[in-house]
Amino acid sequence: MIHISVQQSAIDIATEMARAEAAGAGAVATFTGLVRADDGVGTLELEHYPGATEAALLKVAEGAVARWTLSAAIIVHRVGPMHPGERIVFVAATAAHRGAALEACAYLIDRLKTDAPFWKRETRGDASSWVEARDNDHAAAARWE
Amino acid sequence: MIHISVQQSAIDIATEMARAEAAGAGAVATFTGLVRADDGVGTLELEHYPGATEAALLKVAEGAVARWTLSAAIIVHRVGPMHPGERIVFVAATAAHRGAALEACAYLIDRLKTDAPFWKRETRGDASSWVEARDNDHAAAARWE
Amino acid sequence: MTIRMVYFAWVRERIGTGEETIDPPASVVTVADLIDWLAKTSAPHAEAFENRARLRAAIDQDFVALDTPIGAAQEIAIFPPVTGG
Amino acid sequence: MTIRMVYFAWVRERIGTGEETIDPPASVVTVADLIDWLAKTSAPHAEAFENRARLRAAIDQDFVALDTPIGAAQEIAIFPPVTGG
Repeated sequence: MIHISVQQSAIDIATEMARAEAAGAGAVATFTGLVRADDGVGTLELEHYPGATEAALLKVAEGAVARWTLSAAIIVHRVGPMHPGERIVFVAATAAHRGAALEACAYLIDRLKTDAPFWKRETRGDASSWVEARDNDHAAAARWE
Repeated sequence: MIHISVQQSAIDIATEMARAEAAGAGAVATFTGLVRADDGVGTLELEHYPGATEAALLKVAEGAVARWTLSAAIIVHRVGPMHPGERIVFVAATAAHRGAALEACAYLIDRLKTDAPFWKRETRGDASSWVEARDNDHAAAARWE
Repeated sequence: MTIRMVYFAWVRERIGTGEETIDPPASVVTVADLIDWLAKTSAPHAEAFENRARLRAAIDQDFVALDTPIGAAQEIAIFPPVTGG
Repeated sequence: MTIRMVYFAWVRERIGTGEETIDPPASVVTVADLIDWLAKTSAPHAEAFENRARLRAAIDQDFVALDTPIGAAQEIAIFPPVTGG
């Protein structure tokens, strides 16, 4: 089961975990990215490329399903304005055993970081700036090639 | 922040995620182990060694905190009888960036599997048997040494 | 041949629009050629495209390298390196 | 010197109790010695301890190898390999 969502609304963990667990397998690994509450950001805005985003996330999830035996691969990404402490992204991988779930979860978030067309803009006080891409995101994604 | 719980009651994901997210950092990785619904088990019973269990889990969490810069390390393990689909264990690691969170999460569950005194008994129909330890659990734990 | 151009993040902000329809000459073969040609059409385009190393592209919603031929593309996107997740 | 023995899982079931107090002779130095001595005390103990390779131990709630001296242990646990998580 692959589930992809690009949404304006808040990410509900209980709903997404229920989806990941519904497959009946024994192991669920998840990663949640949050707007950091510790670095002075007041608002984080996520822009994306409608249509291309969903296609890119589906490709990332399909890549995980092709590599590991998974009963679920889930990617939920929020877009629009959000605030410190709120969830930006949630990914989950469900498998029979933990090795596949943990590795597939890392794959989903690593590939998403480089392969999906999202852009973050941070506002601190009156100043607003686009977040720069991190070189080590590419290193993290490259280890799966 | 380290949080350890050995409990008879069901593991509530929303409560545990709120605890993991409260630290204000940007990345939360979790692993959830479930009673598999797909292999004919009717009841799974978890026995443990009271006192020693909590100490062992604390040592596992402290090991993670010593290796990675974490704002939270959480281990919640259920004991007593449970049924297919229910959560046996939940671990979470919160960090500023995803690499540390993902690695620490894997560490927590790998070490827990070999270092904490829990024993599983499965009941299928009328037959009940103790689950045998898996050799590859030791291989998974050993990679952190 | 008309192409729908779409822009995101600071590329969109510098150009001043999220999309436009263009009709490049036949001499424009690759995405990089297209960027060079667009940069000559206005000061905002020139500013948005001043550092090619910071630009990424997609043809018909597939990520491509800048030296990729545009072929019969209907939609080409130009944007900064992605920063989601 | 009396020691509180605690047993778990199938070790507990085979012995028929989760705990007992024992007073081993001075010749018992290591956990393995203790297991050998206990195995001679009853048929259930002998059955529980028949395969040493499947036994694990803790002294005063710390996991130890079977060749560890029991020293001044107050509580010794014998159990199968753990299967939590």
